[in-house]
Amino acid sequence: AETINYRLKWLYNMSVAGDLYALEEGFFRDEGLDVDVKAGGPERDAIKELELGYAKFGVASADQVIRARAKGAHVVVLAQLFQINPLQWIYRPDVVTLNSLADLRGQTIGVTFGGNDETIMKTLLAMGQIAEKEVELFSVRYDYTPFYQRKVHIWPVYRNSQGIFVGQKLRDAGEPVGVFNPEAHGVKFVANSVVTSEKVLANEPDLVRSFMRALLKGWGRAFDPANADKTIAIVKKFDKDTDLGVIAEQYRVTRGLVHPDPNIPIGTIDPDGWQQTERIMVAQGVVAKPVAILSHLKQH
Amino acid sequence: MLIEFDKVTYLYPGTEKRIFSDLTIRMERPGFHALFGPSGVGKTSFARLLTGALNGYDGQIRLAKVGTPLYSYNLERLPDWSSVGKHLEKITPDAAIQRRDQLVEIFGVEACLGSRFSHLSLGQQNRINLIRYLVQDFRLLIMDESLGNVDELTRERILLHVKAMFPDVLFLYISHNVVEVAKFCDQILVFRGARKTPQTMMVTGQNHCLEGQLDPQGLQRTMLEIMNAS
Amino acid sequence: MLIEFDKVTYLYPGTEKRIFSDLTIRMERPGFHALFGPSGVGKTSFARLLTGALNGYDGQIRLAKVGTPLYSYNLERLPDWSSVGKHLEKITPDAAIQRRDQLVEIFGVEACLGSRFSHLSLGQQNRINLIRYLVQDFRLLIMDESLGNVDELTRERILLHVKAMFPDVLFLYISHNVVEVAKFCDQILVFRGARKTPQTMMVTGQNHCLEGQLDPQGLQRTMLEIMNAS
Amino acid sequence: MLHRRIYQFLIIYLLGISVLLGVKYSLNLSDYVIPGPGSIWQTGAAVFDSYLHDVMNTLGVAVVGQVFSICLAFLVGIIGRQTTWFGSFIKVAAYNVQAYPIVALAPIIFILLGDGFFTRLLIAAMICYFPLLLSVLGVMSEPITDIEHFYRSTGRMRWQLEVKIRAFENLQKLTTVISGSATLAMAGTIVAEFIAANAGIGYSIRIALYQSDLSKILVALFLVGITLAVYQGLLEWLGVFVRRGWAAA
Amino acid sequence: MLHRRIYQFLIIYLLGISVLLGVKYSLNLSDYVIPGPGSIWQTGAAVFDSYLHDVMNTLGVAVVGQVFSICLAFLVGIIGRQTTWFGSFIKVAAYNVQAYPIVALAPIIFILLGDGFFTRLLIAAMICYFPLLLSVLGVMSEPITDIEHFYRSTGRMRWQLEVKIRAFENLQKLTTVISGSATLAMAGTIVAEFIAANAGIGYSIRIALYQSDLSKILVALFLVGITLAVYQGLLEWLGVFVRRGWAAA
Ligand SMILES: Nc1ncnc2c1ncn2[C@@H]1O[C@H](COP(=O)(O)OP(=O)(O)OP(=O)(O)O)[C@@H](O)[C@H]1O
Ligand SMILES: Nc1ncnc2c1ncn2[C@@H]1O[C@H](COP(=O)(O)OP(=O)(O)OP(=O)(O)O)[C@@H](O)[C@H]1O
Ligand SMILES: [Mg+2]
Ligand SMILES: [Mg+2]
Repeated sequence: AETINYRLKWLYNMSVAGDLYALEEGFFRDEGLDVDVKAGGPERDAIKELELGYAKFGVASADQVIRARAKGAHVVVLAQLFQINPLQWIYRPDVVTLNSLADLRGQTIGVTFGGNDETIMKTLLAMGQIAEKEVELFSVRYDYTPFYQRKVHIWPVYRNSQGIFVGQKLRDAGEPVGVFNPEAHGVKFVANSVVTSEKVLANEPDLVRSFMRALLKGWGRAFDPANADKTIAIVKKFDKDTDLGVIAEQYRVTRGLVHPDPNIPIGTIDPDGWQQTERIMVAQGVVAKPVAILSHLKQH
Repeated sequence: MLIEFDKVTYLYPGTEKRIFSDLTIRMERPGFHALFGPSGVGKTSFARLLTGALNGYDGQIRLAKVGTPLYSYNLERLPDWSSVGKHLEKITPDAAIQRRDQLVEIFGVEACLGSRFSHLSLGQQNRINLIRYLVQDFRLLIMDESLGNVDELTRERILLHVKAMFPDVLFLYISHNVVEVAKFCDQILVFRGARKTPQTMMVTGQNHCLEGQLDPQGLQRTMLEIMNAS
Repeated sequence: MLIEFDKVTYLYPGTEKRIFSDLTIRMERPGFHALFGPSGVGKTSFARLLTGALNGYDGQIRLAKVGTPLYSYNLERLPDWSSVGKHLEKITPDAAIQRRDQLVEIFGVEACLGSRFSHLSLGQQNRINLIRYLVQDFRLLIMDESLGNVDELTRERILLHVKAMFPDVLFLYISHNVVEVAKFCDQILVFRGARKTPQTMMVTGQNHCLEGQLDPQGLQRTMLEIMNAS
Repeated sequence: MLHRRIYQFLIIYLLGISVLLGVKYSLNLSDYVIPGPGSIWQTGAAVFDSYLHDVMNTLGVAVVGQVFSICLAFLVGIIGRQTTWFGSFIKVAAYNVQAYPIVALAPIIFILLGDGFFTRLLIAAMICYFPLLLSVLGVMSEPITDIEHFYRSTGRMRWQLEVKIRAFENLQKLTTVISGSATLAMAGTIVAEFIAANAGIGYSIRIALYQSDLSKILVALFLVGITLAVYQGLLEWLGVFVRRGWAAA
Repeated sequence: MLHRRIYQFLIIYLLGISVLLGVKYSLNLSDYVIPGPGSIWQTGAAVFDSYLHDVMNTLGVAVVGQVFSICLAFLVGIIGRQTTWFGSFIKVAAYNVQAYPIVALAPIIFILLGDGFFTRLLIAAMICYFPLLLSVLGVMSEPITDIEHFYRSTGRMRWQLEVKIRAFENLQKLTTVISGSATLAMAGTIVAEFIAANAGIGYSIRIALYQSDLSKILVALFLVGITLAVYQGLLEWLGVFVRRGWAAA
């Protein structure tokens, strides 16, 4: 059978546990599919690969989807993998107190200019009625030195991966760690979702159905506490460079982001979240006008 | 055959001293001729004007029936990636193979053929280089100190044989050796500098050949003529 | 003063032909001496052994009271970033300034001082280069064709004056001009090749000086001796 | 020469754009993957001023970085030309630093230098100096016997003179490399900004990448290219000038 | 020569580590900013095998990339040496490509080539070829009159011969540059892996950065350095060999 390329958003790690689980446990094979789960990376864009025909399915964040739609890409969302956006801010509670948005005032805050976290942080500031000049936004790179050296006290991380590494280091050094979650302050900004192109959805509905069945089965089983050890082992197999202890911790945290509410099945698309994401992006001027995002959500 | 300089004036760009000033010269017959004159007078410059390596002169330079003039000088080098023998083989046209072997013998460089150019003595280098030119198909060859660093005996042998082998071409031999020039050359163009009039004088040499008799008195006379001219 | 080669055997690494084989030579007095012999016989090699530029010989080479021997040759160049006059100024020790000006005049290169080296004719280049060495403080200078491309008149003037100016140093003059060598040199070391016995012969030249009379018959005799030796 | 460089650059740029647009239309790709000419033009008009300002900023650092690199390359080249233990040690050190991709060294540089102007300069210089170094080493380690003989045998040779002789004889090669290295200084600065800085066109490119906005990147590439064409044209002209000047001093 | 290179590298590496540790202890920085020696050692022991494997993988690509670069540099250098319009056009094109930092070009390369082996190779070659090009251009555009005169005046000069003459006369310079460029091929490959993120030590460095694990980076730098010392030692030896071989052919 034809090999189906599935382009992830990031490198192999706990954030793609369900995808790996489906692959390793043969769920795709059971559906008669030959799927290649390809690692993503910073310079990769699954939506572009869908268009170029390099991949049939991919993982993209909501802002990518909305940007792409705004530029005429025919991309649709099939499932939403994270119910809570893992992009959060880590801080040292002994240095700053962050109980309300107002506490942000006067702080030096790390953001990746051009990235999601900039959009999210600016939204938070707007909601807290904090002018941009009342805080100092610090341009974040891929290394954490300014945070480690205490030049910046509030630093964006992916809660379930980097957050664990960094938290671990601070804890090893005997320092307390706090996490600032935008969603707790009313900002819902959707993260990773499974996408495909309109063409694939229209021309190969069976393929989409069986692919999604296998995939969501993978995610479901992976985060069933009964399979925790197996999931951890599978992730370790792909992510050799991370310690087992860290992976276990990542599993615990990721589970809380992927499946926070037993009543909401894994993969459920949250239309409110998407709408808010779209509103935020328009408000922040990231896209010029709404893209009618609801009509491109095709829950599977 | 014709070499004609018609009121040629030349000075190197950026300098003020004229090397030639309305120089007019005509040479018409094949043979072993010389360019003679004190160091710095302009012999090399003359040769380079003739071959077209220098431009930007005033006046006219006309060449006829001399093909592409060749110019050999004593700083030339052969690439060092193979022996000089191999290089000679490579640049010898088929028709000249025999000639090459003869030349190698006359020039006394058989023993050098297996060496790289940089491993030869200066006189050996110059001889090898000259052979390269002599195996080409040429009508006019300028030899600018091409036999520099070669001992007199060898040089004499070389000159006599070369003259015999190439009766129909025009050589312009540049050398500072009065005796040699007077003895072996046919026409001797003596350069006297741009400020003297005339700038050049033509002396007729003894043109001594392989099977000719040298007239010692004639030689003395020619030498005197050359000395007086220059 | 002493130059002594004691059973020196030398061959270039990677070759099989001995340049010298148990060569034994001794020169003891200052003066204008010559190294003579056919092209490729080993004159340059001899000079380079003497200055220490070549090593790996068998036997002994002894120098005494000659300081650091200097070796000048006819392919040397001056850097082109300033005029040769400036270069000369730079490398002339204060004590030799007057000597330099004298030399420039004798060598006939006043007109060249303002030019870059690469803009000179070959004979001019060689003269400028030689002056550089002559203004140093030296006891032994080897001139390997250092007057190449210089016309005979100028050369004669140069040799006579240099001899007069430096009565106490030892020159080794390498040239292929028999007449010149016979006329101006004191001791003439004729190289005959490693396979002949003896490898070298010492001929006494006419050692003609500025205010001396030249004996034409003596010159003829010396020339014959040299020709026979080589 | 200068305006030839510029229109040659324009030809190349247009060729590049044409290939991209060719791919776009033949594969029927959306503006998200490859922007259309209209979108490039609009973006260009919108960001031109601020990008031009960024490019000038970057160029400023690049020029300083290049000068610094040239000094460094000559320093290392002059020390490393010697066949002594120390010479070869310096060479090994200089090579090694280069082998490490800047991305791996960056965290260490940040720790040591913080993330200000100096970091940007250092990274730019590190990327730019190596090709210079290679050439300088090549030139400096080859004796020019016919010129050096006199100075050596009369005991007049100093390292400064040796360096001067070899540099002068290879002036053409050195000026070629120096004016060519402008390119690298620019690329180096952009990379540095990409990794480290909060200013310059490299920083803007990074933001455009995060926004997945190829139009902006194409505009940035245009500005970088044209600036470089001008800068390099000037350098070449300067090279000719220096050669003439030194030869006529 | 080879083992000298290796122990010189060791000295440099130890010097580097000492400086870092010096900074750590003098500024009293915690282990997460700069890891202590124990932690570096442990990490080294843990990842040595897998990193060594990665480095070898990277080296393989680097070698191919270098060969490719050398060919490219000679090709462009030989065409660009001419003072014709086309020659200068090729030169401008070659310079321009270099001016664009790879990070800015990467998205375009991915669009055009996908993410296979070729992308990695192309990026490595692009980083490596430029210094080579500069040297080749410098060497190729300078006539060697004393040798070329004969061939030119007898109408025997072909471009192959011209290239051969100039290359031979500058063999020392060219081999210096070629063996030096190994460093760049390695750096280029690592950057490519860092960007394209699929395999090799560049990929591992990326992960280590993501994990904020400086120990791992230091171990990776060690392995890269030592491998390169060996590779470059071999290349230099090869250079000597080639020079000798060609001179004795
Ligand atoms: N490239 C140049 N630029 C300026 N002047 C030059 C250049 N080449 C030669 N000259 C000058 O032109 C004059 C003639 O030089 P040329 O080389 O023709 O002399 P020549 O007769 O060949 O001398 P020689 O016998 O020493 O070789 C000399 O005075 C020299 O200084
Ligand atoms: N580097 C070298 N390697 C091998 N052989 C060499 C080398 N240099 C010179 N020879 C050989 O040694 C011999 C002597 O050379 P040398 O240069 O000493 O001769 P010479 O007497 O100075 O000749 P000339 O008068 O032509 O300058 C020659 O046969 C030459 O081929
Ligand atoms: Mg001349
Ligand atoms: Mg000699």
